[in-house]
Amino acid sequence: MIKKILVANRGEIAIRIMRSCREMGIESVAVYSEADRTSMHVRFADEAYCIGPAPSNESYLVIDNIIAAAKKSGADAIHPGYGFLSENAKFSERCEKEGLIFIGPSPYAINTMGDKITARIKMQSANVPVVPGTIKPISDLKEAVDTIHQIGLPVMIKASAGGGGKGMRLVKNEEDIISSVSAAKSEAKAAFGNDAVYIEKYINSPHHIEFQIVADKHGNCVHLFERECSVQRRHQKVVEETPSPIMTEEVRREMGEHAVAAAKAVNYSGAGTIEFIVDDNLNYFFLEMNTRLQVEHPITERVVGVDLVKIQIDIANGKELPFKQEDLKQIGHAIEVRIYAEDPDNNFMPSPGTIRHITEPLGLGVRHDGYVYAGYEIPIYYDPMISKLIVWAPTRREAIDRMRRALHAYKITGIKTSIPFLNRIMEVPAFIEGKYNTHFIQDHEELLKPHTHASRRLKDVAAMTAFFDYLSKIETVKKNTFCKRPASNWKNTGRRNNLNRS
Amino acid sequence: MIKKILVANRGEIAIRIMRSCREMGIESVAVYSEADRTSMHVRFADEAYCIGPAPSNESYLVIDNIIAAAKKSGADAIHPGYGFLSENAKFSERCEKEGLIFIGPSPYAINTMGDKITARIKMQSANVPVVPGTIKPISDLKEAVDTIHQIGLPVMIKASAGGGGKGMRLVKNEEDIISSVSAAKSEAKAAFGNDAVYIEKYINSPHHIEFQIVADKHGNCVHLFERECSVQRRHQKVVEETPSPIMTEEVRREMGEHAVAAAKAVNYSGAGTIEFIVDDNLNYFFLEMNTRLQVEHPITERVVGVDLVKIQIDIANGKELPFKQEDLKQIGHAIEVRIYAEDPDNNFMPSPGTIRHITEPLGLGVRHDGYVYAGYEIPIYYDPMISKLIVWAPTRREAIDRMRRALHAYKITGIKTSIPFLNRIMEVPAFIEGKYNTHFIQDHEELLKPHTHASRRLKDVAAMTAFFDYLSKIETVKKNTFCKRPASNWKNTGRRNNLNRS
Amino acid sequence: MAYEIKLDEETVQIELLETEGHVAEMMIDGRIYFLDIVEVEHGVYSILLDGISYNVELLPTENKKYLVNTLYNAFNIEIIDAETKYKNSRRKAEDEDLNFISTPMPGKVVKILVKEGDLVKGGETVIIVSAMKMESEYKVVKDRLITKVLVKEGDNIDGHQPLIMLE
Amino acid sequence: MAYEIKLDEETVQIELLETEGHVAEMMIDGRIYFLDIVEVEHGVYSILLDGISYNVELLPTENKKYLVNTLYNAFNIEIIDAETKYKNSRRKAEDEDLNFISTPMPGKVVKILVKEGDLVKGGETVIIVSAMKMESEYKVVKDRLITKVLVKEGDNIDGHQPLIMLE
Repeated sequence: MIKKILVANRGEIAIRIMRSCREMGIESVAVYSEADRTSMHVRFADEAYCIGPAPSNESYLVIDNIIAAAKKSGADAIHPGYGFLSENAKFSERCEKEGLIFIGPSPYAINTMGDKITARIKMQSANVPVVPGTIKPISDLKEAVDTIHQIGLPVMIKASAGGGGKGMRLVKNEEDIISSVSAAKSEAKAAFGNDAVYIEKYINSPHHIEFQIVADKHGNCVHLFERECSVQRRHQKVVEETPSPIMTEEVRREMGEHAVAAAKAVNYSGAGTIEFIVDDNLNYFFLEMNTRLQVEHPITERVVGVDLVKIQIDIANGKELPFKQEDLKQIGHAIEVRIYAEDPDNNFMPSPGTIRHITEPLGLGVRHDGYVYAGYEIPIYYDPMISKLIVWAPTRREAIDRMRRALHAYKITGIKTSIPFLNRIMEVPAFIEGKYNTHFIQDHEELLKPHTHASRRLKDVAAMTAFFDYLSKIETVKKNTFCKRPASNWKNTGRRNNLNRS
Repeated sequence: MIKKILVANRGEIAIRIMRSCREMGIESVAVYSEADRTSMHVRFADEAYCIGPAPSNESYLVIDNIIAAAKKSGADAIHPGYGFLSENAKFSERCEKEGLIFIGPSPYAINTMGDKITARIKMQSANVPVVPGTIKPISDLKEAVDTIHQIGLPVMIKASAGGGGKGMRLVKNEEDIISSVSAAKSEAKAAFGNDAVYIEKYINSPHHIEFQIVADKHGNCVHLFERECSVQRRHQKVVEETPSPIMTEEVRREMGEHAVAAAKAVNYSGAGTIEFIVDDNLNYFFLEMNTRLQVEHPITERVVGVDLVKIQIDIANGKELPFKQEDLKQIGHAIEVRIYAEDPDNNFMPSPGTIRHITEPLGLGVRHDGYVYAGYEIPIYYDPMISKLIVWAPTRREAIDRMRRALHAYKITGIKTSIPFLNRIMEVPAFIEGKYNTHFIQDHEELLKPHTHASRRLKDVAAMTAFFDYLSKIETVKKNTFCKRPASNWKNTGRRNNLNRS
Repeated sequence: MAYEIKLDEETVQIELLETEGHVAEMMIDGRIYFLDIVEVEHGVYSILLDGISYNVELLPTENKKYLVNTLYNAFNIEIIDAETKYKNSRRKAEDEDLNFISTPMPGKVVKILVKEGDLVKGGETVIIVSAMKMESEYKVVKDRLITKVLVKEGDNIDGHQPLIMLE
Repeated sequence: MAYEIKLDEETVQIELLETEGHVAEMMIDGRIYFLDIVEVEHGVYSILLDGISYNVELLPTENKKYLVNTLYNAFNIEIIDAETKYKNSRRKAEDEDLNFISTPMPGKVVKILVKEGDLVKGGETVIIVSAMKMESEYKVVKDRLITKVLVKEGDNIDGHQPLIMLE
């Protein structure tokens, strides 16, 4: 049985993993780069070892250093978190070789799912739907037209040697097929000297929906339902929720079965995620598999009532899954938003710096997974995500109300964060109605812009506060009268109110 | 429909109520005493009005001032929270007269349940079991003996004029009945000049178990299952959990039905709690009804999946309950602990003062309802409870693990708190096994004492840290080399480790 | 004594008239307010104005300048005293057009696309800087001459640090 | 230079030998430690010692005295320099028996049970103080004479403030 786990990661996910370790009575070992000496995961762990200079490729990505820290600490297992080495088959292999338990799937599963074409072929043979399209380039016009008929419209034609949109053609109508293929081919020829093309089904208004699966080492595998992750900016997820507002019970069951089949096809063990691309009519296609914990795993934890990290550790310990598919249910609705150190009002420019104050949103139905603290300086070397806010409520509508309330109460000062942007997402009617796809953010650009209006009164309050502070500091106001310790103001309040009312 | 609610309270409960208001789009109004100008509920509310000097009886208990603040703010309803005016029928009446909605039951229900003897008679007529005993004093020996036979052993005989334990006799055995009654009577005569006695069933190892009920104004009333509140110190609840570890499905259903009958007997509307005293054989007796929200309501919210404050507001708005008894289920297990500003290692002496740092426990399954912040000075005038920590997990065992983890991560410095004491409770075998009653804290006094042992190494670390800080301040160490900004220590760490290993 | 305050783009007259307890009577451009004001955390003020509760956070950016955050808005505020007025009048001409390229935040130089003596056209990128896994391109606005390159590729840089001098 | 430190009841010799980066080489009573020490928040230190992570919080109580909190323990630590040594030697006689009653925390005087000139027996309560809805009784340890009552019922008091003088 695992007694000590080295967490080969940093930030909120390192702490999240250590929390489950602590609940299980397992000791946790942190590793840190020189830039992370003051980082919370170092303070939170039972032990901590430095593994190199600030840049990830000299520390968090250096397998040798992590293995050395594991040896030094006497850890018997390594949890990779997400990112960094979490989907690195060599790391998984190395752990095995060193007699350390890698909390994740086998190198074979990582490799197979890590290569897009291998994964696609594997999925097809497991009868998991993939985006219809050609795998080999086609040069013959007739073959291309036949293929398009086979796939069905709309399709996207792409130059096989291509890039930058050249030689790309979207075909929506039957009558345009031949002319489009010809045009794409000649364009490709002109641009790349090669007229071969790929043809792929075009998904019009795509949704990104993924299924969480867990599989033990005894051949048991279940899914924990879906997560809707279509709110994305530059392919970066911003808001996730479960259940998906567009899902039906029937499609959920079907997709879940396919997700389990996909995992079984690579003899998967551990926690993993099958990502699907889904159109408005709920046609869905395998996109890829993430062979690790996802950032957004907490919404599944909340709605299904499980601790995914504990399940990962139990699986690594060789235990059987504690539930069967029919034991699992989705209860209520959960939403997660990711808070980044970035300035949403200035083209999402990263905003590292020192946290001055932090007021975390608390109360009923709110989970907050973060790692920063007052006085902490966010390093410039790593991902700018500083925390995740997860809410739950019996209904989707109430969950949105709760998320708004939580975002309202969440204050981080000293740096800019995406909180105001997330707040605005929660107010867009299309989001509230659950009618959105991966184009959501660009489709609602106007609504998502900062509301710059401020009342005269608010401007005056801001000016007076700054002025008051300025005077206090130059001591023309006796500071003690004013600060920290409220004097008796019962009478003053009365007086003030009388004055204002007169 | 209610648009603006004045919260006639302070501390965590004021903020908890305001959170639900915000989710419902209702504005919130705070009232505060002069000692509370910097209190979080003032900062959290949309509006705030001062209602008098620090002592409660000059501010939070002054009905006129609260009504005046409600009028001034234009609030249309008042939520009393718990404590203060929450069970004051005059306040409820006054609100009604002033055209303000009182979010709570009618003055009739408050009055009836507020008087122990009236409540007892009311419950008996509603067939709710009460602790068997006499209501009128008995002077006649034969009548006393007959009554004891009727009630059944063990019983407690109490001098009717009594107090201070004089004239009290516990009778456990048949053969002691006559001698005990006689002795109690003569003792009472000697002490108070009156030999009349009361006789009451004695509950040997009592559990305190309460049922949450909610009732609308249309005659619908359901219970939301039980809360086990037997971990008490000086009649103050310390830990609460649901479900109760001693409950059976059958007794739960029965007690729930009695709780609903109790509420219906006074035409109750709103949220309320029926407290029962329960013996080891699950015989239970009505103790009293709390006609308000309880401190420990969050564990019910978590396990049943409802927001009790929202339900209170909906009921006050005249809405029907959104669920029937059969819709409600207990899912998983929740535990709450109360964190007090007190020194558990020094006879629980209150410990007001200024909060220096606060690190709140976060993550999966943890809810934290508090109100203090770094720099906040806890006033000496009010209850020393500073927050409540609520955890949930699928099983009781995992909930205890999670509570330990949360308490471990929960740091409040600048004042003493009960956190270490709560930590020790979570380690007592009887608690872990769920075998405890209201004598738990006195029964396990030894285990609950502070563990004073510290290793040589830990003592040295403490001494070196203080010494280092001292040197830094007197500047014999160049402070910049050391603080805040970690320098490159990759090589140093190596060197240090080599040195230590040599 | 009345001061001038620059609030984003506008300038207002402000004066503290009287204080009693923690209520300050203030006037802005003739508007009078009775502000119940308490510093509850370092740099965080709780304000009550006619019962309305505001939380206002002040971040001093430089001498006499603040970034002021309210719930949904942020304001740049500068207290203009006699000294500031004098300085402003002197500085105006120089400040108009910056003579160097800098970044608003710390980061790492990824690529430098120019060298000393280069003439670059307005809109051309001169340097690429990465911070937190994101790369940002910095361009010149008008045609400029590169007079000096102060950093090299791979350097870690601070925010507002001059990187490339222009003429 | 070696210092003495009083750690609860014991006294140890401590010395900072060398520092390099944020690793401090220290010696306590001949035991040598290489302490990786960083102040992460005001008064909160993160310590790594042979890989083990400690969070240590310092609360200065008075000059050269600290209350030191680790995860499960609290220590009272005093740095003894030459000045402290001198003072301690002088103070010893006076300090032995306190000549007044005080409370460890602020509160409100509920009841005073003695008046000037009273002779009270050891164990008798002389004053009752309430703080945070709880009343605490303060007693004399030995037989004492009340020389002065410095507060009256209803007064708000600070912690450690002399309330009643004894002889």
